[in-house]
Amino acid sequence: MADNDIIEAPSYEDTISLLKAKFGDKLVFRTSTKKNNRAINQKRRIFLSTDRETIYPLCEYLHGKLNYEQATSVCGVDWVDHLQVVYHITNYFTAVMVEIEVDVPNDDPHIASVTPIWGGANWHERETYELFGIIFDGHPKLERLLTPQSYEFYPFRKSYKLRGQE
Amino acid sequence: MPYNSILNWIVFTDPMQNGYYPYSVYNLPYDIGLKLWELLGGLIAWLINLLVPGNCVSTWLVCDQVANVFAIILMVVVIFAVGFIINLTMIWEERKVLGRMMDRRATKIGPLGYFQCLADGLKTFMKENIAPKKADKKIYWWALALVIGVSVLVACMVPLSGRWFIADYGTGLLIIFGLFALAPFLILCAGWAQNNKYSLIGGLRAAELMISYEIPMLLLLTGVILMTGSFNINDIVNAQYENTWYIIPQFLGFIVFLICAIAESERVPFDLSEAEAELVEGWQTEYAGMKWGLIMLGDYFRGYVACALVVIMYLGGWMLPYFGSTPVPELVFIAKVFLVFFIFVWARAALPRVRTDQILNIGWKILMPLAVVNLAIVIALRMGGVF
Amino acid sequence: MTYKYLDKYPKKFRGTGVLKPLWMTLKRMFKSTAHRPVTIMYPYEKEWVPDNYRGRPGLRFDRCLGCGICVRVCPTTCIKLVEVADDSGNMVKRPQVNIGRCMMCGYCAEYCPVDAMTTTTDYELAEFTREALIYDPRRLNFEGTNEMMEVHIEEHLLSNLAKGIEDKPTAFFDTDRPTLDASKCISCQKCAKVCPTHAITMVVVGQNDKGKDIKNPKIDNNLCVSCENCVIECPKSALKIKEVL
Amino acid sequence: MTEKMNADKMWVTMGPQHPFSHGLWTLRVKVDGEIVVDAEPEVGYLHRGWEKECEQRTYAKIIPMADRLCYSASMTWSHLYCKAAEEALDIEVPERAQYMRVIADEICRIQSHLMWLAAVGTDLGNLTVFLWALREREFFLDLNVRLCGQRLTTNYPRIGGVRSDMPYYFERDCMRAVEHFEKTLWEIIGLTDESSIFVSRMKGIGYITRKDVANLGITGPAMRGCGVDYDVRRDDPYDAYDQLTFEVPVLKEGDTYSRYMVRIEELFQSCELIRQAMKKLESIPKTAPYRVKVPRCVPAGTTCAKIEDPRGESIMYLVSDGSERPYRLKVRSPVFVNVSASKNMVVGNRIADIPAIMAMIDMCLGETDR
Repeated sequence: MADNDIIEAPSYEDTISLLKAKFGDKLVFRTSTKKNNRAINQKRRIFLSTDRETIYPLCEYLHGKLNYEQATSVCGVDWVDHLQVVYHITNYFTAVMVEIEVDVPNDDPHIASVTPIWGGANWHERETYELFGIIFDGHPKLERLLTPQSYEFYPFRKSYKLRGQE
Repeated sequence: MPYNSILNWIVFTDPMQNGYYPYSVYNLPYDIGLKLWELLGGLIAWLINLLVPGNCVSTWLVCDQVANVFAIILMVVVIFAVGFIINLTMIWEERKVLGRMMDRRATKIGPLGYFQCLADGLKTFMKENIAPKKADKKIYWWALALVIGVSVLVACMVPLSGRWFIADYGTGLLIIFGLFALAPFLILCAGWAQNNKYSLIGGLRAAELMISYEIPMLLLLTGVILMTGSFNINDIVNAQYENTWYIIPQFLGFIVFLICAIAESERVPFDLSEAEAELVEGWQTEYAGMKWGLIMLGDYFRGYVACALVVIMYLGGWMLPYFGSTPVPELVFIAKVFLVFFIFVWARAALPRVRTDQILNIGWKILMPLAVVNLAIVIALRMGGVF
Repeated sequence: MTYKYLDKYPKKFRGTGVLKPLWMTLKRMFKSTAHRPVTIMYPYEKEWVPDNYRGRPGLRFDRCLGCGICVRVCPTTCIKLVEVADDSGNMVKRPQVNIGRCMMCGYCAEYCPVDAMTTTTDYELAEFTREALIYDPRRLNFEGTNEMMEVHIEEHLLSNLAKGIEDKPTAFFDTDRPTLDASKCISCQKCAKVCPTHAITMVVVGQNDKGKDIKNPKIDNNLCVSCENCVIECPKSALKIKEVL
Repeated sequence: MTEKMNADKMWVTMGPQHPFSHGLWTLRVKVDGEIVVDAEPEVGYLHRGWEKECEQRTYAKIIPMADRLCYSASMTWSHLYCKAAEEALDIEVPERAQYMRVIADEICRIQSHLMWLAAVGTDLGNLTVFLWALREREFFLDLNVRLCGQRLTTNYPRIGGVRSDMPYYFERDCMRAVEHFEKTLWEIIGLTDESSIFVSRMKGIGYITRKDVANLGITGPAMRGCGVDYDVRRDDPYDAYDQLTFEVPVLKEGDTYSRYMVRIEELFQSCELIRQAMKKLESIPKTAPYRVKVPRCVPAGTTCAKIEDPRGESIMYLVSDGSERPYRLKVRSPVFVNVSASKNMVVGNRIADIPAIMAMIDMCLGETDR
């Protein structure tokens, strides 16, 4: 198989083995302990975590080689000691969804943008930027989307307290 | 005059006997105006005579010249009032028919919901008169006044019967067409003057619409004129009574004219200039309150004129076949107008709005050739001696 | 299984593409003239709503225990316990609902252990002032309350389902009971005071070094409605709700 | 507006209060005469911080809040939330509840699509379609009232099942409504598909290719109208959808009309689904459980639940930390992504086409801005 061929519908096992072959120990695969979840039982979810440097080549590989066509969502989580970006990426043919977790340190919240790969990630990344303050390098228009431009804080961080919250 | 009873001052004379009677035939609104003046002026004259017996003002008030002047003024009022009532009834008809077609209740105020229009008028009248700050004030107001004025004028020009007209002239239909085509130009001005992008686009669309639909309409008018040999509305109606309604030889023309008439009066499906889905309210966007109410009134006046034109040109005007001129030909005419307006409303209920490019396509590529075909049919019939 | 609509459309039009809609609307005009249009003339006639309609919450004053479960489950925190005089003149705690905040979710009726809170079919709630929107316990009473307006929880325990028992619906107020960590208890009796059903009695379990009685709460499981008042009130968190699953 | 205004092009701001924007959002379009050359959607007028609000509330209290995400698809949203919580708790819902959820979901889908059909009618300038579609929708809202007690904010699913059992004669009423609807939908189709004006307004505008659709993340009927054969109900089944047979309409054209047709076919398929689910439900005894008791604290972990909303694929990503409140709840709204791609659909068309194109997204701002 040539390197630039697209595998249209890579199965669950193919995806995992190809990713392992390509990226080796940079990816940490996790297995879910859920017993009653049909999607996990029928092997339609892949959970993995990686680091900031790998995410762009990983996404490029997923999109260009494994035909994961849709970036379903990009979202941020504030784990107080660090931030986290979670990507959900779907293949339409096998309905396999890859969940990628990337940790971002609090003091340097930069990560590569995947908008050049998937146009659909555009607004998700803008939203994550404005709500968590994670800066996506290479994003075409990283501006506030839902909140007013004048906001200088990131409302979804745990440090931002709602009224009534201690 | 020695004896000053009220009956002396109120005498219902035959208008034709008035020395200054302006028309050559009997005119009913003039008659009503004259009678009204004789009642009103006679009363005033009698009252003045009671105060100052034997004065000259009383006699002057009821003399032929003065009576004629006031009769003409009152006649205009009567014609406008009747047009206004027809208009309100048309709005009521539209609401009722639309309500039934959409499977909902229509208006409910007053007997059969008839007073809803009055309630709406009152409501718009109570609103604040707002004009945009950066609008071109002169054109903003003048274009509005002229749009409404032209619409009312052209509606008043339409004769309801052989005895209900405002002026008896040879080129009646042509003048109505000319005034009818004036409004889109004024709409363009109004749209520009409001300093609003939506109204600008709406005004441009109105002009676009006029260019593409005026020409087929005039071609169809040519067909009718050729058959009759006269521009006079009376002649056209009488010719239809003598031969047959023009809808039969010119059915194609009737359909095309109906579509053009809907487009000319800017009603759904051709209400591009006020397409509320994309242009908010089109060229009327910045006209709030009673201005908007008057615009709507003017729109319905134009719709009335469009229906009346269809009736005059194709449906035999105020005549009924085999009946000739009925005792009240005005009612026959109005009934026909309502029937045609029903078709307008029906189209509004059934069809969505047409896009700009499609409307030009329909106008130039379908209606225009069909109008020419209709003209050819008319010429063939004329040359064949059928008409 | 086949397509019902896609098999027939799209169509090719041959110039008569507007006749069908014209005919349809004309038909509908005659139909709705002969029959009645579907419009409901609202202020004069009202739409029928079933008894399980979730309008404003209603309260059956006599049944209420004043346990405060509704206060805690309310997602919008629109319910507040207030003291009012009952029929015999005693001051009791009853819920007061701010309808202006209420989102009509029906949780208060659903979680009420004695079905004192109900949903009602009352949906015309407009008032002239915000103050008038606050319904005190007496005003919450709804005239036509019937048993269809009660909302019951019919949950099944997963442990029961695993055993194959499928006919024993239960609810949290039947199963979940507070349990005592006796080592933490300081015999303050607060739990007994706040218990709305008087299910908690203090029993002497021994004596401390100074010779005073050590009293521990004893919970009567038949009376308890699992309202958690004792758990919340306990200063040393000695009481915990034990969930039965 | 940083761009300099040219003599022949101008920016027109459509929204936030504009008849075509069904909700509060803005589409700024740059027009050259009538033709759109550039567009820029703006949302955020309705941002309530829904996700942050959820972090304050216990798990059960979020269900009625999830209803408020979208006014016409409230059932699917609260279903999705319950599904996320159930997956986090790792419990399986009783079979009866699964079918009841499917029925409730499909009723919701039908009434949501009918709301959309009504909006298409007004956007194209025909009020009759609007009123006829809303008339049909009323039957399904009545079913909602019977089933859940409310017309729109249903609050029906619960974590571990559904709120209440089916009321008496609900099966009969439901089947009557469905059968009546299948007949009267043809009446509405007679106004839309049989009308050449209606079809010509929708045909050939708003083209978008399959590649772009996938790349931009457009989901739902808008995606299936462009040739992507993907439906969460079939490909990633949840609840009882894998027990039922139904067709997923897919069209290759990629214009507005194909998106419209996909939705109309989905209406028929939803009727079929309700019929099948009702039949399956008859074989389950009436006393069978429909709700299981769940613990109030969710074990720590992350979950991602997926569902096919009437507007597309919606996802909830739930991070729990073992307490009785979620640590983070992320909502992936289909409209949020679809509207971000509106530029690709609108450019090159006319101003008059914008309402028609945007109607196919079926805007719902509650879930877009959250």
